[in-house]
Amino acid sequence: MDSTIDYSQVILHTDKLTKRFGGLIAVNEVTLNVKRGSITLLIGPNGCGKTTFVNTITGYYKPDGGRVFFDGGDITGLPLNKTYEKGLVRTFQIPFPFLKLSVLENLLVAARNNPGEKFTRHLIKSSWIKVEEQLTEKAFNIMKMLGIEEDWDKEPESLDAGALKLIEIGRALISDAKMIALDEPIAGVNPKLAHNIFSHIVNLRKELDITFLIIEHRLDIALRYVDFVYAMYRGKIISQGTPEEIARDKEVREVYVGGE
Amino acid sequence: MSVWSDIILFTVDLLALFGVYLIINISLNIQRGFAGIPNFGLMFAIAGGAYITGAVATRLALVMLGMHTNLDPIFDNIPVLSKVDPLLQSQSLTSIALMIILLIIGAIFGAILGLIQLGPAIRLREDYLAITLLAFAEMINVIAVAYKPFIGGITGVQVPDVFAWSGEYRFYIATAAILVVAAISYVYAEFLGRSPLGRTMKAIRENEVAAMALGKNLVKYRAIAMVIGSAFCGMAGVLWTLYGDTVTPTYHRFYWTFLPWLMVLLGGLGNNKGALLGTLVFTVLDKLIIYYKHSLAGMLPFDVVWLDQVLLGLITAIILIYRPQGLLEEKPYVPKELEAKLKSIEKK
Amino acid sequence: MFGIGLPTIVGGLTWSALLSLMGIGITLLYRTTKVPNFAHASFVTTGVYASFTLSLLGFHPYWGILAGFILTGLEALLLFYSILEPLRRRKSSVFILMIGTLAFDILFYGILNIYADYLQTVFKASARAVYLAPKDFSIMGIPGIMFMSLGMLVISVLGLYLLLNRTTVGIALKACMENTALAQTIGVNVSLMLMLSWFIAGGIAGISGALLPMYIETSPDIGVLLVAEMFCVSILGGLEQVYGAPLGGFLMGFAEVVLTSWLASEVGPWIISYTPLLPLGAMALTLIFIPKGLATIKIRRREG
Amino acid sequence: MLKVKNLNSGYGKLHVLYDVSLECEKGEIISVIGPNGAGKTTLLNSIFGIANIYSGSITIDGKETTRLPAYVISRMGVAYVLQMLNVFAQLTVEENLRISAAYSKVKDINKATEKIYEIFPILRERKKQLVGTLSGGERQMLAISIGLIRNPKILLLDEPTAGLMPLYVKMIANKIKEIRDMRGISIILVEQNVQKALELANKVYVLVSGQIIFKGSPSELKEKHEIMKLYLGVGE
Repeated sequence: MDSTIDYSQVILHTDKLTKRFGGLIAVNEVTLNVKRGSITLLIGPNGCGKTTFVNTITGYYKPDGGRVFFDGGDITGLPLNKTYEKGLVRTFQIPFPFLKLSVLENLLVAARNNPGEKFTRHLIKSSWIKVEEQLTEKAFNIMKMLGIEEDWDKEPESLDAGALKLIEIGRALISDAKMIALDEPIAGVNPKLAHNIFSHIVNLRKELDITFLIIEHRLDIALRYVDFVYAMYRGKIISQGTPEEIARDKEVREVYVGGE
Repeated sequence: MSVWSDIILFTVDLLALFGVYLIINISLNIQRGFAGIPNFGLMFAIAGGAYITGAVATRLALVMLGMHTNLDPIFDNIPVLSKVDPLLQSQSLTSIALMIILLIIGAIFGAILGLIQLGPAIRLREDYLAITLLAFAEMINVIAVAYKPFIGGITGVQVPDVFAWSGEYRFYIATAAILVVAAISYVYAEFLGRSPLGRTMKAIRENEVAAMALGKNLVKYRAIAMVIGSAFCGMAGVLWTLYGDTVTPTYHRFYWTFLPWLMVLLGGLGNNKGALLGTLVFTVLDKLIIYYKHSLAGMLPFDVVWLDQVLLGLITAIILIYRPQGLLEEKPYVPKELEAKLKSIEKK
Repeated sequence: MFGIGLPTIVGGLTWSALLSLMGIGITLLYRTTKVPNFAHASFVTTGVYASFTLSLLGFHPYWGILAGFILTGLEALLLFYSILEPLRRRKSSVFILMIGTLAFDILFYGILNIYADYLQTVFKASARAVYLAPKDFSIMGIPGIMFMSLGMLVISVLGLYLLLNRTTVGIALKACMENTALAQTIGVNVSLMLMLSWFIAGGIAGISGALLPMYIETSPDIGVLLVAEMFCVSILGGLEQVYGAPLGGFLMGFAEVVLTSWLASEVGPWIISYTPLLPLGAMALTLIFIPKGLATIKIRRREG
Repeated sequence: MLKVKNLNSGYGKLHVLYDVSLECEKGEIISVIGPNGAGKTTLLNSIFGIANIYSGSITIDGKETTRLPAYVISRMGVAYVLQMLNVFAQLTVEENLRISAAYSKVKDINKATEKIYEIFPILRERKKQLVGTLSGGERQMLAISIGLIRNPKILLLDEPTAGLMPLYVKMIANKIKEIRDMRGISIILVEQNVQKALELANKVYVLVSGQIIFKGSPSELKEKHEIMKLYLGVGE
């Protein structure tokens, strides 16, 4: 561990995290820190291992080497549902809405510790209906914030790609996460909505004290809103710093715009 | 007079079949429609419920009636029953209690069989899973035939007639018992579909990875769906055995797995009303073919019952191609009890 | 060896060859269409009634091999065109395709039963208990069915091998098995290739059905009774390998005939009634414990 | 050569492309660029008859191909190099090339294979090897060769340089130019690598959220700082 870092301020710490697919090393000894309450950005060109990195810290893949620490505990190799329980929630690059559930239900299902989900209690409606009402209110507030409250009773199938992204984010928000990892939240979203999404993220960080790790491709928009940036190329962290530093970094620019 | 009694008999017969299939189809709808588990081994728990009834019903009746005998209730099935049945006939309350206990045993045994099926259900992909569960289900028949002390081998056993007390109304009462359980399973499934538990099952069905990323333990919820569904299937097996007061190890996957699947697909998966409609349409069709069998028999050079299969195959193919969502499509549920809450929020 | 007589070995070989013939088609179809074909049951039964009908008309039942191949091949094409192609065009899931084959099987189960009833009334033949072994020839006391079934197996496997490796059409078929999307980009008419594989798979199932009544008593139910075993053979042999089915067939056939006959003499005849557990158990265990080799990993990986 | 007019397409209910029009002349390289999920691959799929087309038309040499099945379009002289899984891993390099040539109008397959080996000498060395054992760059070259050996009029390339080492990126880019100059075929190139796309193209289309927001020469696009910054993540 690095002695210059105050680990009580760090919510996520990876230590030489490695993930291989056959001969390809998708994530190569990545060591990084995400500060509690920060918005941290992870950038890099297509196929550089960003998504694999998120997949590995959240337990979608099992790492082949290194460790992941989250909120003071070791979460290396825990499956997706366990990392969620620890407070680390992620979204997917391609939205995965539950197609036959309404938008409201999509949010409700993401809530934590719902007593009505328990086999032993689901038959006793009085034991969960209060929680359900509170969650509905919370879900509506989130939907309003994201501007999708009009569509609360619709099936996601009938909505456009942008709205699906927002449902994905809404589900993460209702889950009382300590940290949310967003995988390309604005890919394929028009610039105005993209700025909106980022403004929301900034507000949420302030109001709810959630840490964000954001993977993004579109630096132009993302850089304005974040505190710290890691740049990844071919499985490795090649640079890190504040947005200003990264924008000036020669190596990042070369890699990023597709130089040799 | 005879026309009316014909119609009544037809209806009672139809309702019994309808009720048993409704229980099974609701169970399939919970397993596949809600939780997404393609249980192609429904017969496992159904036959399990039926066979366990054959294995324990007579013994249980002896205990409940306080009778002692040196005869074996399976191998000396008929002599034992000739003593049990007359006594049971005069004791309606004991009969009902016996039925309820058997239902509970059947539900528990069915649930256990469901848990056994869970092994493959968490490991395998849809198509392989279907074949594996099918193979599992076949095994219970092999064992029931080969291991004679279970239900007496291929000839099967008779079970005590728990409806004998109702005399000439026996079949009405038996049918009513089936319909009561069917109604309970339907109401329960409707409730489940609207509870957070049902919602989580549907989420897992829609997308396993996304559900896992939202903290859902797939194995746990699959297990719950399998246990609930298999318990209902077990009860269906018990009821069908008690209705006919006999059981043989000849449960066939065609009647006890494929037909339920086709009925549910016909009605529409994930939707209890669809399961109900599919069951009704199919059982009426089936009974009508059998009912008119004799009047058609002279005209055709073959047994009319085979038309049943031809029609069923055709209808299923047509449904799959032209209306894959079934007659009634699943719709997202809008919670009524939360409506007041929703309105107050919308006003703000 | 273990006190097993020649008839047992002959029986084991015959049964293994017949099972292999049934399994090959299932594997081939799984490789090309990705669908576990439940209609294989009625394919086999169709073969049975092809040779039975010919024998009623005065031909030697072995002519049924040819008739069974063609008839069943056409039946498979009918299934492909009437149900699977429309479903594939709708981008239905593999599971729905599987239900489609089940629907077709039930439909044909009805039709075959009607046909059996018809033969019974018109020809006064025992069409519900078809056993043609008395018409079989024999060489040195060994029934001809052993030579015929082994011969048909060799011809089918060899034919498939030559087709898949020596002809352009075959290589295109192999290309379709590996990657349908890519095969399309190089101008292969995928639906024509699938059609071909259905015809061949159906045809081989028809051959096995045509041979069946020379070995055991059959009825319209025979396919339904054997279908779980057919899957077992195919799965044991490995669904990823077209030539795996004979491996599964011989494993299963010998276990069923030779092993049980040995066990019956050593342990007691009661064990024979448990024989059906063998294929079912073997299949369930294979699928549960070595699904990896069979490419049946549960978790769907969507991204890399 | 190729004309796409007011194309609306997608997959089933998922509408991806909105009123997309595109033109490609003989011997031109057209680059289609845009962010992830903009519909670039869907555009190629629509041209090749794999996606569902709701309205609009596609013509090749004046012949309508809008609703033809993929294999017919392929035999009309369109070769499509998919982004992933674009080689038959279980066949050898030579078998890959031969099977593709066998289903095209190419008469002398040996000569055609020989020509491919001249363009990509490394493939000659690997010709008996199973494709599963090749490196990423070699696979990509083979994938392009599988298209090329068909002697196509139009070559559709879906991100041919994605995930490759810079060495290979450069090499493949050079080969693409070489191919155009040598054969005079039209190439439609879908790229994320903006720099490379601009370097190669005669004409550039920028696709965002299923719509074409820019059409013009590479130098014209470089002037549009707003587009470069907002959608392509390039520039200050």
